Amino acid sequence: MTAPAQLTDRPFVVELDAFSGPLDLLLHLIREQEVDIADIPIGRIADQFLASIHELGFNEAADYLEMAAYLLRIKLAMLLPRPLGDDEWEDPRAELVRRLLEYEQIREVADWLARRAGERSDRFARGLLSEEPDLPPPPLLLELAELLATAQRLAEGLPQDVLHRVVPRPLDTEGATARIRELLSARERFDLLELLGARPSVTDVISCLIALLELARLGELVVAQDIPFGSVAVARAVAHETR
Amino acid sequence: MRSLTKLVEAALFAAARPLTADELAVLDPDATEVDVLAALEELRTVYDQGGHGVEVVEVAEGFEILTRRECAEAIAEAQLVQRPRKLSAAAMETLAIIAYRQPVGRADIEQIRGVQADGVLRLLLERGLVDVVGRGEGIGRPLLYGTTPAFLELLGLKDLNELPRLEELSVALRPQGEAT
Amino acid sequence: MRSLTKLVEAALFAAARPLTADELAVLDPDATEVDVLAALEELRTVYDQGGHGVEVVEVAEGFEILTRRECAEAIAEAQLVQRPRKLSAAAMETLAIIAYRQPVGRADIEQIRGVQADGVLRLLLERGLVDVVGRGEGIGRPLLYGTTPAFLELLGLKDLNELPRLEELSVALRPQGEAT
Repeated sequence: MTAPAQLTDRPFVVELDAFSGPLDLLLHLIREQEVDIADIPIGRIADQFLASIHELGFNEAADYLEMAAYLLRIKLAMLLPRPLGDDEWEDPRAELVRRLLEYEQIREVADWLARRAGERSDRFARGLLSEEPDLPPPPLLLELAELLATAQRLAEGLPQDVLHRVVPRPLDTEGATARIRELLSARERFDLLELLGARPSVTDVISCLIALLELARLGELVVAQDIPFGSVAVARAVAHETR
Repeated sequence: MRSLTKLVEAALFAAARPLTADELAVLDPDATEVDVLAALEELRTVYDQGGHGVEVVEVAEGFEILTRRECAEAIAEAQLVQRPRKLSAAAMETLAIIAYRQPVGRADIEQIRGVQADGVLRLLLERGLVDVVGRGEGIGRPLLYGTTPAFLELLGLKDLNELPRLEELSVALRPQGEAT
Repeated sequence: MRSLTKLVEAALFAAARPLTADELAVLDPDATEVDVLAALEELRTVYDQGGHGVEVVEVAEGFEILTRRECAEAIAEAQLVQRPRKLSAAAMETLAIIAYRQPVGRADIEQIRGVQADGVLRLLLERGLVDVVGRGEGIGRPLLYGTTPAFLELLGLKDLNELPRLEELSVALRPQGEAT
């Protein structure tokens, strides 16, 4: 989310740094307006939010746009007529208020952490000494049981698709095309099984089929199957022999 | 100073990292952990009462000697030592969430902050402030993060219990079980 | 201690390199070089007469605080009898992957763990538990890692065949060459 360096003279870069996210910006607007967080004038705040991200050039930031869309959804929901006398009407803003309160609390914790880190950074530890590397590192404690438990845990955590990893084998349609042309130059017709040879792999079969269909489309050959499930004959296409 | 105190001082000086009472006990084959703690106390008193520029501090991984806060400004201004770079607000917020919700997955962090967390998480992992501590349930068994001893060291905390209780913060907390 | 002495002590401690009287004089705008030398002298006396484990030493490049020789020996000896340390969780995971999947490249390790592996790999290489055993196919011919004899020795195994097979692992982390 940091802007390119050459843009630093533009105002929004500073602003972008000033807010740590859409909720931060939203809280800022709410505080600036001095409105009750439990009764947010959602229309006004949504408009201001949109105006801010427009002015600030936030348009690229998906996170802000997502929040803007969320605010607009709430705004719409507020406009819908409420069922008469329904006590169970749920304020469309409830979830937003909950998120804002939660975020505000995290902000408070973050401030506390930053203060502590600031105090800590006022006390320097000894700088790293150059003699240190000469000393041998402490001996290592390695237990087989722990290694096994770790391996087991990792294996269990692996997503299923890794268990049945598909080894990519590229199709060789060019090779199949060459082989078909070779066979056709020697004979006028041949059987598909001849082309595939003994014990073809799946990728061989697919490669040959693709090559056959492509050559048929180009008019170089015709493919015929006389009876269902019978053998497939490949024959030279006489009319287009000259291509 | 007793001879063990002298050794403890020298060891803490040379180590450039916190040492546990256990580690310090190795300095003298006859010393117990109680002896080491007494030596640390003597050293602390000497530094405090002698008006020294350093002090004994207990941190996450043990004990270390640190310069006193009131000396920081002069040392930093004289450019003899650089202060560590401050973390961004985004990084602090992410740390706050991980510290209080650990073990916690990326999706939860992003939900609370309303911002993608990849970059910040990578930074925190690189700086060793958080680590992967397990995997959660659910699709893809997401990685769960927790704080490390380096996190405590960053804040000068002995353990996580020193973090403020959420009830003490001015903003009210929603009940824990109410997670989405 | 005078306040300049306190600053000088803190600066020498934190810098961990020799500082000249000139450099130290910057600590206090009002201090002259003579003041700094007097502060160094005071610090030296405090350390010497208080029976401290450290001392002020003047070297070619300036002044520094060093551990006393008699302490340095005790510390070095203590290092030799240091208690064995365990690997971090991250290092353990990476080691497990390499053990069961060798030869394996960094990309595969990172895919399984979901985090960058550079630092952990460097640590395992430094500790001699893994080594580069070849190069894989593909872009840039990535380095492949395997375990070392030192790894087997630490576990008390004669060879890799003695590494227990785990049912799930035999599928999930099986060495690629062994695929049926």
